[in-house]
Amino acid sequence: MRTDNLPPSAGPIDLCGVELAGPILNASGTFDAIAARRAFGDAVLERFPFHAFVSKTVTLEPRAGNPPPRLWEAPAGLLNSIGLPNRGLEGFLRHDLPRLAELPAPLVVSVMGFDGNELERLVGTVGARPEVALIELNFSCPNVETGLEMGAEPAEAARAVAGVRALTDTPLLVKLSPSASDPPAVAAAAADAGADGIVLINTLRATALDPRTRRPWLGGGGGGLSGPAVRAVALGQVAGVAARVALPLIGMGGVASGAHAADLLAAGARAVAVGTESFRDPSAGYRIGDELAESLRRRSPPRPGASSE
Amino acid sequence: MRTDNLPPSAGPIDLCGVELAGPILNASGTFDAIAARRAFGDAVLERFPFHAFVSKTVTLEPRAGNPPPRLWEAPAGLLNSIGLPNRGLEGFLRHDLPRLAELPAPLVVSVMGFDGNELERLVGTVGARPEVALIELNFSCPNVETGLEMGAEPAEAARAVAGVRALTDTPLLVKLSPSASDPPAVAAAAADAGADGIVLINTLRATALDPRTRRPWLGGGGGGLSGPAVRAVALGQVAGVAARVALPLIGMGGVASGAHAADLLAAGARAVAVGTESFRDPSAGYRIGDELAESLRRRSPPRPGASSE
Amino acid sequence: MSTDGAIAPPAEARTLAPFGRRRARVAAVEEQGAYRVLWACDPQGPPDPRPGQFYMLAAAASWGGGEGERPYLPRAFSHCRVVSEASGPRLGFMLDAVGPGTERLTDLRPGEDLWLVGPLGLGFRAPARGRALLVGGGIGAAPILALADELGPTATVLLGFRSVAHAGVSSLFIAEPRLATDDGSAGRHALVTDLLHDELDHDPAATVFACGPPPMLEAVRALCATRGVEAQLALESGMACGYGACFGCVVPTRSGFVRLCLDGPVLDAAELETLLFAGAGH
Amino acid sequence: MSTDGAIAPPAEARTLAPFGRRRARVAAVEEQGAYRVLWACDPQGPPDPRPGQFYMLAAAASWGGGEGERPYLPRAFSHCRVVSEASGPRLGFMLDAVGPGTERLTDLRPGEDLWLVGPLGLGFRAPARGRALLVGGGIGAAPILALADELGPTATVLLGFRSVAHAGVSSLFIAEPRLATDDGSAGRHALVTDLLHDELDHDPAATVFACGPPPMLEAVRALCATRGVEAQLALESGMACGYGACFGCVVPTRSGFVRLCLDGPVLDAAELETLLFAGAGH
Ligand SMILES: Cc1cc2nc3c(=O)[nH]c(=O)nc-3n(C[C@H](O)[C@H](O)[C@H](O)COP(=O)(O)OP(=O)(O)OC[C@H]3O[C@@H](n4cnc5c(N)ncnc54)[C@H](O)[C@@H]3O)c2cc1C
Ligand SMILES: Cc1cc2nc3c(=O)[nH]c(=O)nc-3n(C[C@H](O)[C@H](O)[C@H](O)COP(=O)(O)OP(=O)(O)OC[C@H]3O[C@@H](n4cnc5c(N)ncnc54)[C@H](O)[C@@H]3O)c2cc1C
Ligand SMILES: Cc1cc2nc3c(=O)[nH]c(=O)nc-3n(C[C@H](O)[C@H](O)[C@H](O)COP(=O)(O)O)c2cc1C
Ligand SMILES: Cc1cc2nc3c(=O)[nH]c(=O)nc-3n(C[C@H](O)[C@H](O)[C@H](O)COP(=O)(O)O)c2cc1C
Ligand code: FES
Ligand code: FES
Repeated sequence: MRTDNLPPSAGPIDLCGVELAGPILNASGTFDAIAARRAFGDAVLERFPFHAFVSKTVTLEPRAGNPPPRLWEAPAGLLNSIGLPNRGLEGFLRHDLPRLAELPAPLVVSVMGFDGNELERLVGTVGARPEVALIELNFSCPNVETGLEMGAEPAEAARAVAGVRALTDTPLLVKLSPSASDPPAVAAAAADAGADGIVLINTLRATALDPRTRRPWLGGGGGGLSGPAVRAVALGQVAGVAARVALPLIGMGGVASGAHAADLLAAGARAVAVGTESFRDPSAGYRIGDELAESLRRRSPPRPGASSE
Repeated sequence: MRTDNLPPSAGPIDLCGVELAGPILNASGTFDAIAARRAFGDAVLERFPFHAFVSKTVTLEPRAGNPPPRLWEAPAGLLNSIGLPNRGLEGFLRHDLPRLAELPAPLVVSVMGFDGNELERLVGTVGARPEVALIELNFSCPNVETGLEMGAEPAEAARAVAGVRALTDTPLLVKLSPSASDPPAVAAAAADAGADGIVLINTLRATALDPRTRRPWLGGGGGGLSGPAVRAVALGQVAGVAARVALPLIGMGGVASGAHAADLLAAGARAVAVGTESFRDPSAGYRIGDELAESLRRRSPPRPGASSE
Repeated sequence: MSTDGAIAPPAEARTLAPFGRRRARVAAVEEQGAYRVLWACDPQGPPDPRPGQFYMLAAAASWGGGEGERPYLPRAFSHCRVVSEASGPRLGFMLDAVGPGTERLTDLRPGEDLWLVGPLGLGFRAPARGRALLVGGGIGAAPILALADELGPTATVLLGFRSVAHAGVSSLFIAEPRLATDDGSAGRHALVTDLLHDELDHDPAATVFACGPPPMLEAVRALCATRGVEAQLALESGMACGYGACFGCVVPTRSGFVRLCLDGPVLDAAELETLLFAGAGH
Repeated sequence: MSTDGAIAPPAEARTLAPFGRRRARVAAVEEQGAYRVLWACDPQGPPDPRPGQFYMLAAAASWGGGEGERPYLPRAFSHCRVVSEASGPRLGFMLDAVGPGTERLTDLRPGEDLWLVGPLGLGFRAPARGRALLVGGGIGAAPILALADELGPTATVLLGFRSVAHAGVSSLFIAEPRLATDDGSAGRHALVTDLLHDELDHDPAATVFACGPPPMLEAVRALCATRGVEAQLALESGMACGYGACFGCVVPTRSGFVRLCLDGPVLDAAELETLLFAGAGH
């Protein structure tokens, strides 16, 4: 497979049995490859910024998303209340999937079900599609039946994974909620229930008020914090989960340089996702992959005969 | 009582039956009034930056604190791993308390016990001292018996509060851990167990790696994130807890201006604490109190005859 | 609901942007009354961005640490003029310093660098028929200047400002625009929509191109709707990415929320019920 | 363990700082080889900070948004010289640009403002007896210059630098200092501790005052210990507040951890077991 149109890397990696040309992914919901092609043309495909592409989260039914305003700029970060706008499973399969299958990197599809039944239909259907290399279960939402957040409570996470594990052979990644008392316990529960990998962190629950009215600024009320502001929190949670579970981890949260990616790998992540930084630089993933490969090359012991400056 | 040496305020407030000249406190562990007098002299007392002073957390036994390095600068924030250095209860009563009693503002003493027994001795002893207006229970630590974090688990918080409630008439403030799946539930449990007020947020669990070695930078391993980076998270948690419990709340997290303090009050806080911003400006509390009073004056309906700009 | 630009016309008024952000050297910063014009050299960029398209800008150094420890994200700005030079296009941006981002950008000095992405979004489409009536309010004059440069003297330009201090940018227009100010300190003591009213009385077959604050755009929309006049409106909304990645900039249209950075900022007035939706203008 | 300066001498070498941060206008920024000297006007500050004390500095504008979205906290700098003017003291700071904070400060232009707190900490104490031997390594020359200004020509100054490029600041000393460089490009091809060695051979009764990187200070400490020579060492550690509020800057001493910003940065060599503790220098 051609890889000269992907970010440079220190070599391929194995992510739950799927080979990727390198460790850089996009964070779900932070890069719309279809929209990017409208804005930048096929240049996007010639210098694709990620070694694997993660879709925006797909829900069973179509969603318009939250009313504006949806964004608030925080110190060294971003607060968003997007509300998971998407075409729903049907629309995704018909409209988005064919276009995403054209991308030069393996496809990860992120799904969210508001109850076990929805999750079954999503995983069953998406898992049956050959274009889909991995499925990411976005657990940062309350289970409408129990009211408890799937990604924050070990028992909820275990039940949700167990309910869909048998429905597909496609590897299942579980994306945790960072607003958990004990993320490693949630990760361990998901692992025991059959998850193939763990993804973290999602945005931190947060709020902003309108400076003029002191009422909630975001149309959706509360929002999620991302960007450099959460970098140290992400690094801490990745290290904590890596110490507890042996599954491959995809780490993210405020990654803006190869050094930040190297930190997450050193903390125990197998791969790294770039989110908010892509808003500042559409090809950030490419630059970060390049910087990471460069730094790894510098760290690795010099090959015989090669000099080590 | 003289108040012209305290920050301007829009009027006194009642905090659990204690009258304060205004709503600005320091966050525990972010202002050492005794050290400040050595650096700045008695000017500190003539323009004291807080309407009430909160001590650094006192433990039963003396603690040297964590090995250096203890600080890491994060994007718009600070990661610290101080490790609660303090003289222990005995040393505090003998050395610190007399000096803190000289301050021109009511005294809040923060205590942390690593088990119920320690907490009882701390609250019993400190609560018997007339110089102490309020006691703050720092619950951001694991209970050594159960291993569960007191401020993150409703049952733990309830048990800890219930164990000391009867030992003193001094109002008890409970400082929650922000790393909880459901902070409002923890606050509600503490309230039911007899807490008089809730304090939030403490620092967010986080980590930094040495850029050269990729090993943990902080001598203590992990650390806690504070400053503007956590502001939106704090505002969200204060709003969430205010919606659930009726107790007075002391809100903090990234407050650096009167507008940030006004946000927390609008979100439901009774008072606001200034932490990391005092590191950037020793008299930040005074400035913030001034800005807040000014903005409240502008918002409040003009008094008859008075003009309203 | 549309999330992929279903309402975008077949022939999009879009010049593609190079992929990724690039450095652009600041060539000059001109005072224009209350506003400033920032000139940036963009040798790697296309020479022909469409009027109404925009760029995401950030200072290459010290982009942060301002009021509220901001800015962090880049900011959206329509180019107001393109000057083609041997070294490549030189882009003009009209700046109104309203917060930490615009303040930092107005502080830039010649020789300092910008990060730049663009041109982005859909610009104005050439008038299908009749005369072009260009209407700008305040800093909304920026894309109107770019469009006036393209259409030349055949187009009529109407500009409204708070006061003469803000009207300074009208001197940049080649063909003298008609002026209105809220306080009468320059041009007519009226709203720019009053000028538009009169113009449409004389020439009901004109096509309107407008940019300005939400209340002004809403007045233009309502007026054109009652007169059955075709109008293209350049909107604003708070943006994080500018290229459809974050879904943060949506505005409500008759076909649902659309990402303004991808399917706008120029929208057909007919697609809009109102310009005064929650969050309008940011 | 001491957390309140138990080891601070009865008569502290401390000039009190005004409470709170204050603005200081940048008067000039001078290139001095690899380093820069930043001159700031501090009319509200005391005219007599002790050599070895320090100030917390931050740029008043755009303090942030650099590498890693930093700086955020102010940075600690020893004044290297005080010039008293009619308008008040003018403070000189010697800057080595090693990261986002020092880079931002070295970019400041005359007329721009600093936030400043200080003077802070304990400075050097006048030599109890004998001759003063001042030893500076690299940017550690800063407080040594301030002390040399105070003691005058009776003191002997020994400076060590990486190379001639860094040695430029030695020209600021009124009495010609003895020089050593790691590469021999200026002065002796030696370590500054070699110079100290020779000086102590001639004058074992001298008192040593030193500032520099941890390995140099450790060599000075060890040498003075074996010679039974009294030494005052100015250390560095990572600081957030500079006035004892955060407990972040502690260094290990024979009496436990002490806050370097409160009980230092100048410490008696006798109080220290080693200068090469974890986190030394930051
Ligand atoms: C397509 C397009 C084209 C534009 N063209 C121009 C142009 O040519 N010239 C020009 O001057 N401007 C233009 N703008 C507007 C410009 O992008 C904004 O003025 C700029 O982003 C403001 O940034 P700031 O940091 O200076 O102000 P901000 O502080 O971001 O304030 C801007 C507005 O955002 C809101 N706000 C306040 N705080 C926050 C926060 N923390 N997070 C989110 N929102 C907040 C408030 O309503 C405030 O009025 C354009 C905008 C768009 C979308
Ligand atoms: C009392 C005292 C006096 C001083 N006097 C002077 C002086 O006169 N002149 C002078 O040039 N310097 C002086 N310094 C040193 C100066 O304060 C530091 O060089 C400065 O703080 C560095 O900030 P920076 O942002 O430029 O670099 P940083 O990026 O902060 O790097 C400085 C060091 O800190 C570490 N570091 C890297 N990243 C981080 C992070 N995110 N958080 C925490 N640490 C990190 C690294 O070890 C790095 O080498 C003094 C320091 C002290 C304590
Ligand atoms: C605008 C925006 C939209 C997002 N949408 C999703 C989403 O649909 N599904 C999801 O799992 N995470 C979503 N996230 C979270 C990111 O995938 C990522 O976990 C988080 O932003 C932290 O990474 P970052 O700091 O690099 O952005 C979104 C984040 C942002 C900022
Ligand atoms: C250096 C430092 C030391 C702290 N020590 C304590 C402490 O002893 N007890 C405590 O309850 N909180 C402690 N905190 C947490 C603060 O009280 C506060 O909850 C937190 O910093 C958030 O506020 P801020 O963002 O304004 O700093 C400390 C914070 C910092 C930065
Ligand atoms: S600004 Fe991100 S989608 Fe429009
Ligand atoms: S720097 Fe804060 S205590 Fe020394």
